[in-house]
Amino acid sequence: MEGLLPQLEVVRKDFPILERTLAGGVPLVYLDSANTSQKPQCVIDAMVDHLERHNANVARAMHQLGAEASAAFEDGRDRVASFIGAPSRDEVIFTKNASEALNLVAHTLAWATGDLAVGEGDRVVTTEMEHHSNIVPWQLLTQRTGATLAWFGLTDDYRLDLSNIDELIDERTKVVTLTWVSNMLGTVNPVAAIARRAHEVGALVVVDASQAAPQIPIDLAAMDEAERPDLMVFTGHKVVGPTGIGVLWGRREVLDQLPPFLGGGEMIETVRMERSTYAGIPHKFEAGTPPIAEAVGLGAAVDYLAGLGMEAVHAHERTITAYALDGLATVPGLKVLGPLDVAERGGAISFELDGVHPHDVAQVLDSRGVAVRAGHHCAKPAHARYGVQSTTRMSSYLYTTPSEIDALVEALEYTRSYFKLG
Amino acid sequence: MEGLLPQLEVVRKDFPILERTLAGGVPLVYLDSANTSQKPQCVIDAMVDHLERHNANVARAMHQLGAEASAAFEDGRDRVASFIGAPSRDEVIFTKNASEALNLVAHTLAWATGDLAVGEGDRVVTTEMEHHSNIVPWQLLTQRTGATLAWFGLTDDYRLDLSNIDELIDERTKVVTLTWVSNMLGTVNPVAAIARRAHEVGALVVVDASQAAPQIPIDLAAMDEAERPDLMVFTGHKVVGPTGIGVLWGRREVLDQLPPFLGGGEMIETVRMERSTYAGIPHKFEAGTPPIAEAVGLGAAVDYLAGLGMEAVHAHERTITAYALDGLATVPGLKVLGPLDVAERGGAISFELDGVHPHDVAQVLDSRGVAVRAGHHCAKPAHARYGVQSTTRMSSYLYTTPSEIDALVEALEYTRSYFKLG
Amino acid sequence: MTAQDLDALYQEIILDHYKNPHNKGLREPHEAEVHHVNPTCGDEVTLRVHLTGEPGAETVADVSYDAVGCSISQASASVLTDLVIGRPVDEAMEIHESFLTLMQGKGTVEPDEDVLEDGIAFAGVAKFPARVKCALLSWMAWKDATARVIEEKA
Amino acid sequence: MTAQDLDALYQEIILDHYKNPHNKGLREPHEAEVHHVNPTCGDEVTLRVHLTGEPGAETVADVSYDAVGCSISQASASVLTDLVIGRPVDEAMEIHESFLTLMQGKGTVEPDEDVLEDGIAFAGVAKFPARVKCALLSWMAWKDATARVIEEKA
Ligand SMILES: Cc1ncc(COP(=O)(O)O)c(C=O)c1O
Ligand SMILES: Cc1ncc(COP(=O)(O)O)c(C=O)c1O
Repeated sequence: MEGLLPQLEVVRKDFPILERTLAGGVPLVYLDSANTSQKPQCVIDAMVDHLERHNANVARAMHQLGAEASAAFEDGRDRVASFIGAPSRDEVIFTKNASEALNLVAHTLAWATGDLAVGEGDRVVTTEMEHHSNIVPWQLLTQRTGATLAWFGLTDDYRLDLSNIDELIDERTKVVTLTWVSNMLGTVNPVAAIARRAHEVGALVVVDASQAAPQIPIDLAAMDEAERPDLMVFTGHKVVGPTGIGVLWGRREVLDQLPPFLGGGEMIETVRMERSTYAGIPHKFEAGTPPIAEAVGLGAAVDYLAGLGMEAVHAHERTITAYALDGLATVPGLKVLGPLDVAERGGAISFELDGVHPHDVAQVLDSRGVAVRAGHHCAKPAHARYGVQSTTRMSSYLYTTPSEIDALVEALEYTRSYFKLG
Repeated sequence: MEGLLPQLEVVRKDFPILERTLAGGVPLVYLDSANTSQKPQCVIDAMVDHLERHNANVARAMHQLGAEASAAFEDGRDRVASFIGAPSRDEVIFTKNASEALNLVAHTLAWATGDLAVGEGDRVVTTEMEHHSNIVPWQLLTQRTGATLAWFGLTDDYRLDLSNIDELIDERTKVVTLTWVSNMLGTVNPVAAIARRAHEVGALVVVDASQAAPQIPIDLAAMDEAERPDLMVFTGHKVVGPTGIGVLWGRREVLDQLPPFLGGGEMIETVRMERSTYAGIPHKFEAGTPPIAEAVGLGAAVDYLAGLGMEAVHAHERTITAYALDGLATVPGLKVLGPLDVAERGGAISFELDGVHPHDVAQVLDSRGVAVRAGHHCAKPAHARYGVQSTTRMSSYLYTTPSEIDALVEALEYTRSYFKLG
Repeated sequence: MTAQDLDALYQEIILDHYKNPHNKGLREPHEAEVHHVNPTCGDEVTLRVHLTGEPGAETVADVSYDAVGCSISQASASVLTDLVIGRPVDEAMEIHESFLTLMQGKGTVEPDEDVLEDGIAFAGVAKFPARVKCALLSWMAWKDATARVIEEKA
Repeated sequence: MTAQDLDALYQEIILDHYKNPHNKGLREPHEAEVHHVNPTCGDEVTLRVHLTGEPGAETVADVSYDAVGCSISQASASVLTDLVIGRPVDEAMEIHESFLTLMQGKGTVEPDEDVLEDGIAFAGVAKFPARVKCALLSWMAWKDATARVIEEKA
């Protein structure tokens, strides 16, 4: 099949979990990568080597282990910076996950003074297809500051409804936040065009790249400044990295202007009981002992992706997604919620199967080793928009093979027969 | 030597890093455990097994891997709950480190309504011996809400100065926060007595157990309610667990009353664009994908400690600390900042060496493989109180041997000769 | 999960209740209405309780509900209503207790058909931690609603 | 680190400057005073700069400082003042540049004694990432203070 990763079978050998069998000796068909990705051996090994040979706290330690651990941790930052083409490595801040990164921005905007402050009468704009992690922080921010939350609705063909963009984005708008790729619909949003419009009115643009970073080559430095986000987040565990680490990238001027979020060790310049002054970025936003082994693992993870080539990963994702859309179309009563054109979508495909509830679909699939997600995928508003309470979602990644898609389609047929449908 | 862990040499074999040699073939003498502890093989193996065989997202997943990962993650919570004798396992919240846990409390108190709200005219009390992570969050809270920050000073013999306790803790006092064991002075504070006083005026008691949890057996359920903290935090990486995870324990009534901190996936009950409702504890405070592999590692870590017996770990720490205090007393020009009675102190020993700056001490020690910390140990106010800018700190743990203390003392003698002192 | 486990989970009884749920649809009269959600998956139930009788000796006169959810959660609501309607509250609470014990037993509890009737079909669910919440959703809602009525009367 | 590395780090020149620092103590006149801190370890320096001459062609007339810190940071402040006092700002900035390059070279940069004089003794420091900040503390403070004077004049 044209477009697959070269040497896919060799690549799969990098992921130990893919050799697992499940209850009844069934091999694993992991199609839940939009939820969390599997980890290659090199990521696990990097963390183990760190813990077994170089473990120490960072920044503060004067000894050899401390120097090694600090170098490894900061090297993780360098690798992440290069993975997203960050204009400066100091603009890369480690958080615990994408959710914390989004909350960091929303919280500090509540306390910000000057230009960035969000207060009474200001507007924050999000979209109806966001993950809860890009809705709730802004609800909290606007509720707490007296600002207004507004949002782009969705069209019947699963895109952002941009018809009222000029009402939503005007001089009152301080923040426009949106997901690059939807984790439910798969839709790829026109981030550049929206950023351009938002920048015209001086609004800050926050992009949730949690589903984009795993699939799409990102080069921030190469973007036209007018179209470049001001802040962008993603999460380690979806880019073949470990849990416990996320990334906030921000334009230096913005990060410099934001007040601190969490206070404590490492984020200070000097502390007196009466008052403290704060370190520069990135440390200003990294209070306490950071996720050290996790940064080492994430560094190895983005290096692994870069080694495969993000263009190749992207091509693979599209190829598998196209193949999956074709396969799903053969299943009677199956309806995909999301764009059907691979050029306009990512790899998460949510669907309904007439007459079987998504949990029951997932359960029967699981008995065949096929792991998918069922539920609202932390996107209740998008589900509500399309009048459904939950869906089944398959999501592939760089290690997914066409025959795994065949297994999914077969298992769906089996599900229909199990529930005695036609 | 009486009081050491039985089979210390066997215990040491559990920690792969202790076999490392450093530049020049020198063996590692790791005396920086108050900064971060080393990890036993069983913790590393538990994480590897999780990543290689059971990795999936938690709570949301319907498939076998998801069920395994969720069970492993929640099992980590059970183990931590039992490690601290938490009255209920739901009161155990995973954060990214101790610093986030303290900030979570300080932030939510800023947004709280009702009894717990901290506002204009209210007082928050901390101490002069806190880690920066238990000072800065309260500075931010009080600056942002118009409340007042006050603190217990320190006596010349390195204890909390409680002489003005009735001025500090009165009806205006909403929060009293303090460290159980000082990470700089080693001092063990009278937490129970202070909590009793604070509870009399209805103040919330927050205890930073970051240095206590590694060394002192904790049984919250067994404490007299009047003396029990309302909230307590510690950090995974100091209890032989991984980085990327910390713990907040809180009394259910308090946690239920606090508003959410980070918004996003997992912490919700339902989300509409207009407004959301939130899950109960512990999930309410765990937005986004939690540190899953880290919870697995932390579970293995506290199990490992429980296996050795925290009473035995505590006895070991005291024995080594007493031996170290004796050894340090033989070094000319060396002055310990902290109590000299092991019954009243933990295992971190900070000292000055006349005529050599702490960095230079640490550097020369490092050339002999002895890893200590030099600087302010994130406790600038305590250093300022005693008129010093920085100190050298040795800190032992359950794997520390008397001969490692001998190596430290010898290396200090060598340092003196290297800098041509007497 | 094997095909066998699957059949243990989806007992005929469950699929029957799923296809033909009993007592579904909200009805009057009722003293309490609650809305419960399974945040993980979004399953929802709105449930009403109507009690009659003296304080301390109430009877479950009616339970009605509306729900969206999977076969397990739908069937379990249907079975719940069969079991509790018409019983003294005390007895109904005991049945609730038995069902809870069964569900939380990780597959090790032997269900008592005399007490749980069609409810024994859920024994297989107990082996699927992710599905236990589905089975318990309406049961928890019922307990909550009943407690509210009793509290308000007291 | 071996004993050899230790000697490379603590060159005699460094220990001499540490024991007998040059130009220490704050003096008048000055156009800018800055306070820099190494947040990791708490080392501090307060540093003053006095420039003379026409805008665009200033000379470093004096640099004075007060500092608490380790041997490396103390010695480096002393060497800094020796190197820049009396020089045109342009030239002093070039020396600064060379010192920075040396420090950030991880031990691979060959220092030029003609430019750096006693500063070459810090070549060994470049191999100790944790100590590079110590060596640079006063240099960064000097650059900052000098830039401020020039800006204010402009
Ligand atoms: C007393 C005390 N509190 C808080 C902390 C902060 O812990 P962490 O850096 O893991 O957030 C530490 C350790 O650095 C500590 O020793
Ligand atoms: C689009 C999107 N945003 C945010 C998140 C949150 O990521 P995390 O759970 O790692 O914080 C996710 C994944 O769950 C996501 O898919």
